Amino acid sequence: MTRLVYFAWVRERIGREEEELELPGHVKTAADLLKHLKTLGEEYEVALEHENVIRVAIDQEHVEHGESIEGAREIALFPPMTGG
Amino acid sequence: MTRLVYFAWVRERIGREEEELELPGHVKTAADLLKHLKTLGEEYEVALEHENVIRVAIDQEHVEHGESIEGAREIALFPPMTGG
Amino acid sequence: MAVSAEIPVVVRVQRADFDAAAETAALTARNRQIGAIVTFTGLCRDEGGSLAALELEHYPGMAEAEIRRICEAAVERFSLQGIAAIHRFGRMEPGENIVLVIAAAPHRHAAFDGASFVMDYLKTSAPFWKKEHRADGSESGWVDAKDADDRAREKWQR
Amino acid sequence: MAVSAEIPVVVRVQRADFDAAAETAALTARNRQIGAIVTFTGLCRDEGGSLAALELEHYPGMAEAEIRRICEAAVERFSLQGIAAIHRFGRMEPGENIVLVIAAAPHRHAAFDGASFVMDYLKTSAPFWKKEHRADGSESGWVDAKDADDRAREKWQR
Repeated sequence: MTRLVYFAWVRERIGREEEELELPGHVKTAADLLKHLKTLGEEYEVALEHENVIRVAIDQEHVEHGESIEGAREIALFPPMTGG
Repeated sequence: MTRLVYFAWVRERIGREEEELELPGHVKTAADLLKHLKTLGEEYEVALEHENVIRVAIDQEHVEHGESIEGAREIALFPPMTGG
Repeated sequence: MAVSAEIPVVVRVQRADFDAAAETAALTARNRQIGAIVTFTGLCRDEGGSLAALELEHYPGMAEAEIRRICEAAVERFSLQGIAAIHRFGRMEPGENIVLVIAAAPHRHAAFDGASFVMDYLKTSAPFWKKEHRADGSESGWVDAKDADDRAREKWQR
Repeated sequence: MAVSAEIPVVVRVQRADFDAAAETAALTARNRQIGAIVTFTGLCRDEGGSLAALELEHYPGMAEAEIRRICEAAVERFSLQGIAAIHRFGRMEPGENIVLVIAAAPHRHAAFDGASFVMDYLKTSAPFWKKEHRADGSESGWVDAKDADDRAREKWQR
């Protein structure tokens, strides 16, 4: 099981803050994960429609979409940041 | 009569903070003034030895050495500034 | 010379307001090598009266970790004598503080660059998101990230 | 939009210490267009223990006038919403404040540039001179102007 956490409009569109998912074996990278999530329902399709703007963090560090998610305990998906 | 004021090591070397001087008619620019002062005694010669580093202000505004001093009420001579 | 491990790096993410003067005093007291302190305070604007409040969401844990990474990079790059970054979350009304950065160094350019670098990276890398609540009660919305902020960060990578 | 005449420009040259927090509050209170405040504080360093004190001499009248000219140029150039510059004179020991600059603007880069511009010009144009008193009692001397300060100012003229 992998813990997924969502923030800002990704969270609002998916409709939850976090969840635990069993990921299929072919989901090896962050990009694979985004594609997989979009098969799970319309709320994911809407939230992740523009894949290129979705930011990914593995265990609280930013990663590129091509990065492996192997061994990840917590994967976060969120929009570009607007703090400061 | 023109009021002259001195600061920092210019003041220390000349040995006074200010004075009123009657300037001869041929003293028309700040550069002329520096040359004239150096004829007034050894303290001025020492203070103004390196003319190019001496800064000049007329009525509390920076001027170049070529500037006319006509009508000046107060002329200040001082080293490069080191505030801040 | 103090070694890097002795340089104070203060990072906090909190709901409460901060006190810039108290934070500055705590960061810099007793270090007589400091000749320059630059503080940056970011505040909630009213956008010409159209904004009622901002709501700041953050990723607890990662927000602190990311700000700390940025601050440590700044200490290293600009030989700072101290750095603090405090970022608030929750609801903020116009005029309220959002973020505080303090950079201390022997000379002024390092202090200016240190504070500016931390803000430029914080804007684009620290996991915070702003939602606007409009004064006229119309639908509120998430603030879009700005290309200008990405360009400001990239300037440090040249 | 506030017009330039309404933008506060606070300039003081004084023997007494200043209170950065109080000055910032006075400069920026009630202006909801301000999203960024940068403060610069310059302090007396101990130069590795070799310095006992600095003595700051100034040209009364011109010092205020010159700092005001610099501050007004900064308001104009960076569209600041407020600027303050307070410079002390007299004797200062290591750890003591020398100069305070506060720049307020809608966005951060204008506030950073405004404060940095004022410091770079103040260093080379405001009539102040520093004399060092050494800790070992050896002869004190006037601080030399730095080429680096001239270059920092010239950067704004490009």
